[in-house]
Amino acid sequence: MAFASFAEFIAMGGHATYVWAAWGVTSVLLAGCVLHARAERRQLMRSLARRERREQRLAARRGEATMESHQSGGES
Amino acid sequence: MPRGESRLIDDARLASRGEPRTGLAVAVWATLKRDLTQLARRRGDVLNPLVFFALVITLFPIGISPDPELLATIAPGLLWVAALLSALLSLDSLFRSDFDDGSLEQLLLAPHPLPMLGLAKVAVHWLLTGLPLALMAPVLGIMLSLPAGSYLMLAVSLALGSASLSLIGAIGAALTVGLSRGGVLLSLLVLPLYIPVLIFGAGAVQASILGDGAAAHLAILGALLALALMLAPWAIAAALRISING
Amino acid sequence: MWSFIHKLGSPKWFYGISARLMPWFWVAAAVLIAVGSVWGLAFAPADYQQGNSFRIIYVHVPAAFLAQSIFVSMAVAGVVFMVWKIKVADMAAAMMAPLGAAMTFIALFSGAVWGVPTWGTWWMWDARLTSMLILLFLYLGVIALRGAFTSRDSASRAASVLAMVGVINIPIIKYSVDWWYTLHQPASFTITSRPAMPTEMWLPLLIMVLGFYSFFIALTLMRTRSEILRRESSKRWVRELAVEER
Amino acid sequence: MTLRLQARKLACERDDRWLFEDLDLDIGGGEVVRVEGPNGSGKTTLLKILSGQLADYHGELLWNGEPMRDVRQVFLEGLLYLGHAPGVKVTLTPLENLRWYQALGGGAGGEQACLAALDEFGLAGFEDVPAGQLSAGQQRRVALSRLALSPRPLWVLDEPFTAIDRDGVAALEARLIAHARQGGCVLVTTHHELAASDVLTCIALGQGARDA
Repeated sequence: MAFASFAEFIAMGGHATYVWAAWGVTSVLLAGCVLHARAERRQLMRSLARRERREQRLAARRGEATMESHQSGGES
Repeated sequence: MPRGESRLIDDARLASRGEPRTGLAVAVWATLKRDLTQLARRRGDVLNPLVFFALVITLFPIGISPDPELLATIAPGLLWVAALLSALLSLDSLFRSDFDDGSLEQLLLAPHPLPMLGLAKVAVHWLLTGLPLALMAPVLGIMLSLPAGSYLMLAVSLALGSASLSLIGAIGAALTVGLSRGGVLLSLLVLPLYIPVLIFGAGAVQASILGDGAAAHLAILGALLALALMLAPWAIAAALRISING
Repeated sequence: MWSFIHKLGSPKWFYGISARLMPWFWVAAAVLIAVGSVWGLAFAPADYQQGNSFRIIYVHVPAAFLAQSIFVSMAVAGVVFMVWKIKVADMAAAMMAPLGAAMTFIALFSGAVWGVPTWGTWWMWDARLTSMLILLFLYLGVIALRGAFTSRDSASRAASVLAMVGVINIPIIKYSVDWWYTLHQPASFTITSRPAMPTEMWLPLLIMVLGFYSFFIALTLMRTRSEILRRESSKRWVRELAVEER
Repeated sequence: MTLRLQARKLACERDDRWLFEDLDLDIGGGEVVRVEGPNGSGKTTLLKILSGQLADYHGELLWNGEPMRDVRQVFLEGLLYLGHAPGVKVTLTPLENLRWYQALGGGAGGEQACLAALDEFGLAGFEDVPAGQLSAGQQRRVALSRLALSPRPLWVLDEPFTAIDRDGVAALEARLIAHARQGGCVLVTTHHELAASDVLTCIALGQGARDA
């Protein structure tokens, strides 16, 4: 262990601000990339499912429309 | 006069007699919101001027020399010129997309004073270009080893100055919106008008470095802004009418 | 060999195979980065000249390596897409660019911070940092270009061409910047040209580099899968998938 | 007095060619006026003049008996002009486009009115799709749905039927006639043969102006 105590480890021999700034930005950006990727996938799945439902609803409505025109005998 | 007819005319009369004051505020706010949502969806248009600003700043140390003392002396003027050019970059698209899809024509036909609606569009341009540039300038100041104590003044002078830059630039944008390749012409028209703002903007930062009052420079920048706020909207409205109706 | 490339090219097949590979890379990345960080931060000896600020190397060097290799792999994916028309390659290239930009920013920021104790300022026009900054602008250019097109197909082709042009320019930029740097600062200390490091210093560095690379592969696989779903959303296999995975 | 648009001795010159000369018009409520003429005969220019957009014309324009210049604000509040370009922003959704037009026209009616207008023009289900992904016909329908939105007596429509499918054309024609029956006035240029009806009158350009 290169440091005698945990406090000394945090102090980093006086360079604490620089070391933790660099490591902090790195971990924030890496974690950010991961969270963004997961959020992107979740949002994508939701919008695909919503689109699928809308398509089925429209198809159903179009199905009814063609049904009505046949029943009313309108041979357009 | 059939009953239906009077109802329609009453609606129209009602619309015109009803509170024109808030009608205008609603229209200006709606135009502001519309442009903000639009630019939020096309982040490229907002980020490009900022990346251009950083790029131009990077070129100078490479072109001239990375020596901090030399850079410190030219930093204020350099930052201001680069910010000014970046603001100019995004001016061309101010009215262009509205002109192309016909909504500028509809804006002219709105029953509201056109200068106020023009002002809404310029405000969006300032919010999404002038302000970010002003906030980013101090970071680039570090790269040019700008002397301490002038970073806040740099941001304040840029925020104040970029408002009049947007107003003046919008006049040029309105004049050249009808032309197919109006971009270069726009900068030729507008850059001479930018010189006073540049002088006092860079002067303010310089003054804050030397320690004596930068307040005088800021006051003049404020006066220029007030003047632009009073005159530019009418010039923009006139220029738009000329560009649209040929 | 030929059929293998085209099989790899089919999004559906790639989607399946990547599902099996991805977890391994995630685990490898997590383990390697965790071990490397603890070792580099706590157990590796401090540098006799720079003291503990030297530990930033365990983040700066992997990020710098990755920044350059992501650009190269983006260009290779561009070639694969343009020559063999494999859409998955372009999807991967599109997803790599932001991570590459992030890695370049990490390398830039950590490099600048690392130099503060020695140079006393937050930014120094050092040769490596300047090349890294220019690389960041190259990344932003590719991302902005891909975002500027409405039709996805032309966006992919344009971004691939720019990536290829960029990758050829990276060594050119690197050597010209080095030459420029020695011109202006002939004999001064550059942080990263180091005498050979003792094993207990570079071993954690090697682990961190491997960790960063597996992180890159895992994240790219994951985002490419999303891009496949986004681009193939009209295909039946995607619609069935969407309904299944509620 | 009902709405009345009069033009006296209207003439317009475009790059030293007279598009039309001493044209007299007297258009009141309850009329659908179709402007006919070959391409380049100045139909769009006439519409722009009558909607107060162009200033370089000869002759006099009156709105409800008063010169246009003096009552421009009131005239614009009663006018709905649709030009060649639909005026729909491609990055925004149809709903957002309509909300903006609604606000420009005084903001009455709120979101419900917009949704109803979009539904009436066959855009149900597409309210939140960016207009860029819609077809040209659908984008035209977004512009046309403004007709159902604001109570404007005077409609000036330049080629409103372009890119509209067969059912859409029939529905739009019916709507124009209904608007005229309610006392409004429609000024329209189109190459589509409008069905003859009691409210329809025509103005022919290009072979010397004929009195309305």
